[in-house]
Amino acid sequence: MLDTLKLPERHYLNNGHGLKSWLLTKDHKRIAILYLISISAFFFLGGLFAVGIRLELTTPQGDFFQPDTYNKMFTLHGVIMVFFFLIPSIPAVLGNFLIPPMIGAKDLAFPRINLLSWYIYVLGGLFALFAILVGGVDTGWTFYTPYSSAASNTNVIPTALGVFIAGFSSILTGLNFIVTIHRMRAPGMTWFKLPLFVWAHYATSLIQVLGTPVVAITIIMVFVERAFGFGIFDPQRGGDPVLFQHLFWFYSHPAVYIMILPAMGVISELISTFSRKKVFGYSFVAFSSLAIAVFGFIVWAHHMFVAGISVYAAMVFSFLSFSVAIPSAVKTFNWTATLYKGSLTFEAPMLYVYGFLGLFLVGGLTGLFLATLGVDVHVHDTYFVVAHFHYIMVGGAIMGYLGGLHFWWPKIVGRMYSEFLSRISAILVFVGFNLTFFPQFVLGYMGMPRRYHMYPDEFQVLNVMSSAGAAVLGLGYLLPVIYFLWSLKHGEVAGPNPWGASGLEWRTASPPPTENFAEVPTDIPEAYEYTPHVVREAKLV
Amino acid sequence: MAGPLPRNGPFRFQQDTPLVMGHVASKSMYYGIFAALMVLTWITVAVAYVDLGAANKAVALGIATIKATLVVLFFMHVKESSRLTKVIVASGFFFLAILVALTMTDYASRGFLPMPPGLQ
Amino acid sequence: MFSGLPLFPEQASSFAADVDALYFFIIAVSAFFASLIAILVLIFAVKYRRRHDQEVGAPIEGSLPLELAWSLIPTVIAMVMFAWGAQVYYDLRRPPAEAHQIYAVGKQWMWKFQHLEGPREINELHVPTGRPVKITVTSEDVIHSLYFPSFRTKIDAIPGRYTTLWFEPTKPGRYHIFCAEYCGTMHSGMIGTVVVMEPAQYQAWLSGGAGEGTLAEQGARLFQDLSCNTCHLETAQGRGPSLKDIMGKPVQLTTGESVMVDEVYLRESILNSQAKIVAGYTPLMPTFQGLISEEGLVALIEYIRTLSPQAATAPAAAPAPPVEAPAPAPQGDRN
Amino acid sequence: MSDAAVHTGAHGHAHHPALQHHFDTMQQQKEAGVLGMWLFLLTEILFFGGLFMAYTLYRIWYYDAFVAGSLELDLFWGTLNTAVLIGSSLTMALAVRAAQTSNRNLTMAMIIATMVLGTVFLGVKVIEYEHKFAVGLIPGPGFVWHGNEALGRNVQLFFSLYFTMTGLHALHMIIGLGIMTVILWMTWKGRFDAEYYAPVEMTGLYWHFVDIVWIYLFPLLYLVERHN
Ligand code: HEA
Ligand code: HEA
Ligand code: HEC
Ligand code: CUA
Ligand SMILES: [Cu+2]
Repeated sequence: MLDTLKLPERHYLNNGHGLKSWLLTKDHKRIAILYLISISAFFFLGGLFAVGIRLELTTPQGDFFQPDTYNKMFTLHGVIMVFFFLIPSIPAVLGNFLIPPMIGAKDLAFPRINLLSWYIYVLGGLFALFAILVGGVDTGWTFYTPYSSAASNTNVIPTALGVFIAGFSSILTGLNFIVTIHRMRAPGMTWFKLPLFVWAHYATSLIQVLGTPVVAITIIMVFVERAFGFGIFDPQRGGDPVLFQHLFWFYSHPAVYIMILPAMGVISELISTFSRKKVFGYSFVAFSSLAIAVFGFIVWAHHMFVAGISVYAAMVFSFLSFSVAIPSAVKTFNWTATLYKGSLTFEAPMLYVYGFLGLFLVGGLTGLFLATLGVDVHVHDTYFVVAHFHYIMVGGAIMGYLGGLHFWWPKIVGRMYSEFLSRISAILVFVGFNLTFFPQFVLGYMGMPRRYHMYPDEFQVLNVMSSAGAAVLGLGYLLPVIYFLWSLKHGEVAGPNPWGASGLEWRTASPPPTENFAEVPTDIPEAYEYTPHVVREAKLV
Repeated sequence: MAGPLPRNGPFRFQQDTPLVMGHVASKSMYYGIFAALMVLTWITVAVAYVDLGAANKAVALGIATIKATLVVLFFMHVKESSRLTKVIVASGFFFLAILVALTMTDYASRGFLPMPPGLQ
Repeated sequence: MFSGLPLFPEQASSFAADVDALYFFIIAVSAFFASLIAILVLIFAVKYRRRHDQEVGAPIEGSLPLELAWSLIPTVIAMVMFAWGAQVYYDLRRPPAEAHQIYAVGKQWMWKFQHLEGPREINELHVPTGRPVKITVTSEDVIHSLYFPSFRTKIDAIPGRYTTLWFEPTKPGRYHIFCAEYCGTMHSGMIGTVVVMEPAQYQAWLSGGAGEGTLAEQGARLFQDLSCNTCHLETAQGRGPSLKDIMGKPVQLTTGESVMVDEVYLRESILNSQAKIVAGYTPLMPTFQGLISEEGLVALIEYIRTLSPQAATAPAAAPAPPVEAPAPAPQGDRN
Repeated sequence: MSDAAVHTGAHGHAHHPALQHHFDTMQQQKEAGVLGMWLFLLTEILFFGGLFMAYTLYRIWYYDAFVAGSLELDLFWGTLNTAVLIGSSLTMALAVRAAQTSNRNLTMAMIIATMVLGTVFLGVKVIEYEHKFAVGLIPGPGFVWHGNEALGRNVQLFFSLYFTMTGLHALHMIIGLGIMTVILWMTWKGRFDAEYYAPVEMTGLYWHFVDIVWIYLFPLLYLVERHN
């Protein structure tokens, strides 16, 4: 039956040819592809810096790179991975591609702004690349003052402007999603029929809209201090460097939920598809996304427990930090419960889901160590923190991103990739990941500070393990590039709904036509409805 | 699937909340608000010259807030707008308040000194 | 090199064990939840794997009691973590009054330590066991962070401000000092060693190392060199107020307010004297901002402290008696 | 119109020319636009919010310096500008009203009036800035302070905030003037009518927002403590 499948004659990919048709497109799906290409490039660039970091850290002495070079590498690694890869990743690629079809719309509310936001992103990226080309920047991705505003003599300004500009891209994407979700839903698509992916993106967008402007203005303040000698954060000029940290983390803590919430949305979709079952406690999962988004705004100073804030403020923020753990716990348990009495299969996307569950759990639980004051004083700014956030950002968010990419790839290009290779890659990523980052928890508790170019000898064994793991991990990331590219030409034709999934986006051709649906569905079912009937229907055509 | 689905009824998008759009306010309302804003500006300047102690700050900010509220409600038509718009406006100020209030918990409790140690 | 993987840093301070206990508690909680989820996921994966093509999952919507259970139980556990963590933190941040005072100044890229008894050290710090040590930390340039992994404590060194940290070493030995806040090129080179000694050896070390006189003596010299003494006489006859017996007492300002004289106030008075004017005087003291190094400042303050004998104690050489905390209540908050 | 065959593009006879293909009705398009604009203004609140946070802290810390700095500002110009900007908000509101009632000439007149008032505001700002420049109150290496020496550094900080805040505000006005130029041209071309005037309305929202920022900046910067 499968070999009778054919690609649709007319779809968004062949509706217009040539570079121009891509660069001027207003189709959210094509813009998603533009994002996919550009963020992948940045991912590998960021990965390249990670390779440099891990290489240097195989030996205690600083023998591969100059200290300044090392400092620039982790700074650029962090800046690129956070601002140019992970923050745009799922929203700008999968969200952009899928939200309109998921809610039965023809496009996002503002297609031109959508394209504009990609150009803004590219412009920001060019600033960052420019900063790299003229010598890099060495402040750490956190840009702490007064180092960034008065002491560093690297290219802080172009990098900061790059981040500032990319921030607007993020704001516009978020704004576009919120309006789209409010105003573009097809008739019958009520709030509680929305896929959880959409809920997660709604929550994410709120953070983007509310938080990003604060980091933007903070960057402006660093800029005027550095460029014109205005006094704002520099203690020599009467400023308080700790105020910078407050403003920075007011955005950057919520920003970590910009990174994880969309991944959580992906997981909800995948888990229900591959267990052919409703997500357990739909409304709890939906509202926990909003709760995470809102609570995310009241915990920021947990990055500053030893930064000279008052003892009482530290206690307040420690207390509040645990509030985000509860909705995260709710999600985790609901996903687990969804598996109960499901009909489970183990294609590559589902392997990523399992990977996500495990790694996010470790990442989230180690967040609790950090939120606990007594422990954080010791492990703050050590590799324990590095391990914590890689577990969530790489183990959680990227697992979610890759899972989503594998899941929707047939929808995006209309063809399947190699099932075998994709499973291998999922396993490589999981194993390599743990080998890379688990030793770092131990290193951190032993006291190895982060951002160290050289370190005492006794830390070497664990560091070598970590570097070895990174090699495996890198391989795991390279593999999908190969089989995804291969699938473009040679993959089996997937058909509209290869997984037998229930979302609206599977009810149109793969790849979808430019306007998403030949005929906009009007019989909107409950979310995740899997009855034997539905499944039989889905397999046809 | 992908077969044509039954289309029942006109294709209309949902609305979350009814929006009152295109409501034309009277000109005199605009003039009235303008006059109020001017008078408030005059008051705030005049009051600044009177020593009210700590109340000066409160009055200045209070008047500014009244003025801003007038602009938001009438010039920007929020008074007749959907609940969603109102929620958006409110949340802007709400999250700003979070930023300021929680940051100040740190500064206010850094000791009983009004100044940061060692500065000024 | 492969002689066993060390997993924990040495426990060398009085609260290292407390921090580790808390750490193990959270590990236990985490292990419980992690294995709970892992086991459930594995069981479900095996038990409910798809048997035939058309199979679908059971139509389960959710369960309110379960939702409540798995939000309330973690809440309770989280509160325990918070409370315990806050307790440990509170101890970590509140130096006991009798703590032995040391000053530390961070500077790209070294740590300078200054003992009251005189010795100065760079990237090395000698402390005795069995006595709480309080370090007052600041920075001359950017933010650094003074980190003693074996004591389980650290604090950022912030330019323009004093922060404090304390510990009570329990075990003689040599342990790492790290700079934990990224501070530029040689951040990873800003490391040192803390040498914990038995009290007797420590005394021996002290008497061997005090070349430049005690801190207060250095301060006294500076007081002359910067001609502070031209205005500040022993009596109140000078152009400036007498600095005798001012420590720890309130002083009346021209604004009518009164402030407590402590390190922070002294620092401000010296660097930026015009900010607070002592009642009865004119603001003619020059600002010394930029003219005195952080270390000089520390010495001056220490000297002024010794002018108030009942608030401070004679700095004299060994054996150094405990030094009073400079100011009452609000002191500890100023971290 | 609601039954339009939206998928076949915009050939439906009843379609308003401004209706974009992915919207079903003008109403839907307008609601989307207005919602988007409000969300944008939401980001603006937090954008300026960061500055207000810094201002709050330093004003508490360095109250005397803020008083001294504030007294350096010319209250006459500040008050004048407040009045000018409020006036421009009025004309802007009237422009939107004129667009709502399809009064093209009045719309244009009111937009022009708004632009003139906006330019006056910027002109006054230039005068003020120039004066600060002349007396050396530009923060940075060239800063000159003749008042109480001890306050100098912190007065400089006041002026850092003053220039950042008013500078960003002025930048917003310049952008606003640019947008209004486009809107004016579109009005002139007859693009708007009672059914479609969303761009005018959104420009209005933006302009009023800029006005609100100033409504706060004015007392915070100019009126710190005038009564001594
Ligand atoms: C996607 C990114 C992401 C996410 C989602 C998180 C999530 C969390 N983070 Fe993390 N964090 C980072 C990215 C992220 N973090 C980064 C990048 C840094 C370092 C920045 C830098 O300095 O460079 C950092 C640093 C960081 C610190 C500062 C450490 C330091 O510098 O000293 C703290 C402190 O509280 C913290 C806490 C938390 C907490 C409590 C959560 C919570 O949201 C986690 C919630 C999840 C769970 C708790 C798991 C599920 C729950 C259960 C299974 C039930 C059991 C639960 C209980 C018993 C309560 N994080
Ligand atoms: C999304 C975010 C993200 C991602 C995906 C990663 C991915 C990785 N990160 Fe990183 N990381 C951060 C965000 C992220 N990181 C942040 C925010 C910091 C803090 C920065 C700071 O302190 O300011 C940090 C810091 C950081 C450090 C600490 C540096 C220090 O403090 O001194 C380390 C050390 O091991 C590290 C390692 C890695 C590794 C091994 C990966 C791996 O997962 C990467 C795997 C990918 C590859 C290996 C690329 C694959 C491609 C190839 C193999 C082809 C390359 C071509 C050639 C080699 C020719 N990261
Ligand atoms: C030109 C004279 C002059 C010199 C030189 C001078 N001072 Fe002062 N000092 C004053 C005056 C006058 C005051 C009181 C007014 C004030 O508070 O500023 C004062 C106040 C002080 C105070 C606050 C005293 C209190 O009772 O609260 C301290 C501390 C102080 N000076 C320390 C120093 C030190 C240390 C130096 C040298 C580095 C120094 N002064 C040099 C004139 C001087
Ligand atoms: Cu000093 Cu890092
Ligand atoms: Cu955080």
